[in-house]
Amino acid sequence: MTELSLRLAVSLAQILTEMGIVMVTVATMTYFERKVLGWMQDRMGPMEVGPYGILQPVADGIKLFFKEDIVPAGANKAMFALAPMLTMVVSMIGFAVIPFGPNMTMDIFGLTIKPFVVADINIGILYILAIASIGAYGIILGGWASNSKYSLLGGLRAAAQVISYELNVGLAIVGVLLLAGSLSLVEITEAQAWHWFIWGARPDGFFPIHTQIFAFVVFIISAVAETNRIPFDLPEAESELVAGFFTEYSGMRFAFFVSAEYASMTLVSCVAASLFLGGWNAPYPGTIFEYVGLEQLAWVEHIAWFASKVYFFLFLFIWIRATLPRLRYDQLMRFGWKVMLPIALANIIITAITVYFFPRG
Amino acid sequence: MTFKHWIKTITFYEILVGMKATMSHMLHYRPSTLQYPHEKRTLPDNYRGMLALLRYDDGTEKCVGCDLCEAACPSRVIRVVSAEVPGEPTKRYAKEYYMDMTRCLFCGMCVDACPVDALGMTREYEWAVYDKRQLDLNKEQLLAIGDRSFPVREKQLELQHPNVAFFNVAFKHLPQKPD
Amino acid sequence: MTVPLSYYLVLSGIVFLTGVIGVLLRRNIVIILLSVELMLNATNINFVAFSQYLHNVAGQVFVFFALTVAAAEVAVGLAIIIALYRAKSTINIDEFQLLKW
Amino acid sequence: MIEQVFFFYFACVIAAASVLVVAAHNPIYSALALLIMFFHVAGLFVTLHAEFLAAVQIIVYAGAILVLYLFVVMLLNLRHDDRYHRQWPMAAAVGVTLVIEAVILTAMKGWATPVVATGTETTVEGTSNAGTIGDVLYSTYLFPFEVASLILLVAMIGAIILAKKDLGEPTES
Repeated sequence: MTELSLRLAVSLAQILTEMGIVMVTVATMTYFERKVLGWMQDRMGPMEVGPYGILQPVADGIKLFFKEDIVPAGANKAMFALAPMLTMVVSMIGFAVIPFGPNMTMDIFGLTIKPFVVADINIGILYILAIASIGAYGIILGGWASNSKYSLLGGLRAAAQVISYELNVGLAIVGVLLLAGSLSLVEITEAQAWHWFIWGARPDGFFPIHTQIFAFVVFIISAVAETNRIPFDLPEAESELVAGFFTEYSGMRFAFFVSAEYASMTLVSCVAASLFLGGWNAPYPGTIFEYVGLEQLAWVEHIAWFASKVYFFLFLFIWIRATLPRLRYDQLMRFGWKVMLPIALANIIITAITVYFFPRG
Repeated sequence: MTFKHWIKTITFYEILVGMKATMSHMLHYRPSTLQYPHEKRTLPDNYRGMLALLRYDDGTEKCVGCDLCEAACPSRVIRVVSAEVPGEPTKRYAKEYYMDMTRCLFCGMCVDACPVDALGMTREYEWAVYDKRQLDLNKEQLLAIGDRSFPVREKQLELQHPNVAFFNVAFKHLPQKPD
Repeated sequence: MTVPLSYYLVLSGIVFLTGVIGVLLRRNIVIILLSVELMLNATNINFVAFSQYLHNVAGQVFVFFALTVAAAEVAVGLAIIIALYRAKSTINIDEFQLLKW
Repeated sequence: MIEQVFFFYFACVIAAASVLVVAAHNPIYSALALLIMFFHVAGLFVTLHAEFLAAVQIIVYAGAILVLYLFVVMLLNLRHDDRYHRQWPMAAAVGVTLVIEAVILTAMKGWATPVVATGTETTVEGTSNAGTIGDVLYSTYLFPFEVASLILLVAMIGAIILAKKDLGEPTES
């Protein structure tokens, strides 16, 4: 029993650390998004709170925390309260299976734990897909419970869009799964020692014929659509639907929706980095720390590589937002079903054929 | 669809061009905005800001209560209550003078209309208030604005060139009043 | 295996029964379809429980097929509901009695 | 011990949620109760070492099927809902019969775990759960698998044709 409680305590500590990292990332993302958008549009972004506005997320958080919590008349109160929590929880628990660093074990209090992944389950990527598919419920329920036509339209749009693009996300990663031969994110990452899946890695070597670059492009585009970001932010299109599904939300519930959006952005960035860009692997064999004789610190370099990949994707999200205009709804649907889906299917077929003719050794 | 067009489509050529544009703006970052309350834009010379009532150098008001500004104002900002100067039956002055600045559109027609140059446009523009009734300015407030915006005042009409008292066209370096 | 197999069977029986009663009792076609999903899930529980206790993976494979059928049923069923709603602007099952005698 | 605790938790929630699905007046509440039930069924699958099916259960049922239900409920705006059906005596009769049958059957067979069958074609142990299912699905059950894909294709075409407005008339554009 003591071992069980000890294990629970260690897991809890791991989970809290990871949630803390994710929340800090979310807070910095709200700042950097405004800052980078400002720079790209010849503005300054937030400059008032702290030097160069660096305390803006804190100020925003405090402001939203003390704002009045408004529930619209005629709203379904229980669902209205449930929706932001559901969205937030769903976008946070997906991080449990992401390997942030090398697959090493550590002995603490007589327990053997993996410090850089909370739960190394053997269906990790399916778990993430399942979690992501729950994310639509928060949006739909929030839109429905608000008793507002803008919210309802935003929720319906979100439902259709998330279903359509989740299909593409699921199909885009099948090629990677074929190459890796595993559903566990830890094993998938380990299979890409220094040649990543985007260039056609395999657990037993480097085969450029297996390149997954098309799947990668499909994945990134669909991930942008699934997190409701510009240019696919139709559920919250401010020029048509005020703010879409969170039009009627205020205060902390609004903050939950917004931070859930950033957290799910971070989650898809982590997944993209793990699946296509080798996760914590460097783009060269081994690590620099190993060459200079610091094997004990190799994990620092691994984590640095992972973080830089994730932040590259997050920057890409902002960059795309600064550049592209919003799609029309029928364009969105046509693009998802008539362009992305055939590409993803063709990628699966081609990868399957190449794997068949160059079987894993 | 030509081959070139097709290549452009599958390589996202146009999107990449757009992303290059945004990135170049970020790399060559020159903001075109100002940190407004801390640094302010230099105003143009003919800036038309807050209206003010002016005085002569001995402190007497220029306004003679003729109501021409009230007649010229397109937004009915100005309300003048004129009265005789006590003891001087030939002279009038503005007993009360109100400007409802919530309606003012800063066209400057009252300044043009004034025959004695009693109205001026200052360069003040930060007039946000919490209660819009505070923007219904009375004569004392308008005179105070004029005092702080034009510390150097004109001489009394009688002390200027004799023609000025009659025609009011003495200052050659000032813009002349249109006929 | 501290949980006997019969527990799973009783659970799935309860869920299946609830589904049957829902189909017979409710008048909203959407709820009726939801009750059908209940029944399918009851069979799924049975399949997986048997698969575990008989050490035969075939049960899990059949759950897979049940999922496929459920997906197909939902697609067609909801399309029919939408068509019915267009025709009569209600989905109360009492209103659709053309085939009744 | 702990397995029993988990089983009873999942079983109670599943039973309660399924009753709620049938009993709730608002279709949205029905759908949400079904969502809760799907989650707990997935949890039950995990306790039965069928984690692949648990994930697929959530992805397919919760992620696709139930979202479609919610979508239709919101599209048709079915707030005002109904009394129950007139034929509840029949429902009660069928229900009671089935309950009696279930009770008799389980009582006859007893509550013990049956002896593990022998001569199974594939055991659940060995490689991972997903791997085992994949192996069996693409070898022994290849033909049913293809039939399932055919069913999905037919359902897709059927759904499009049923839901499409003014079919048969010449479409502009």
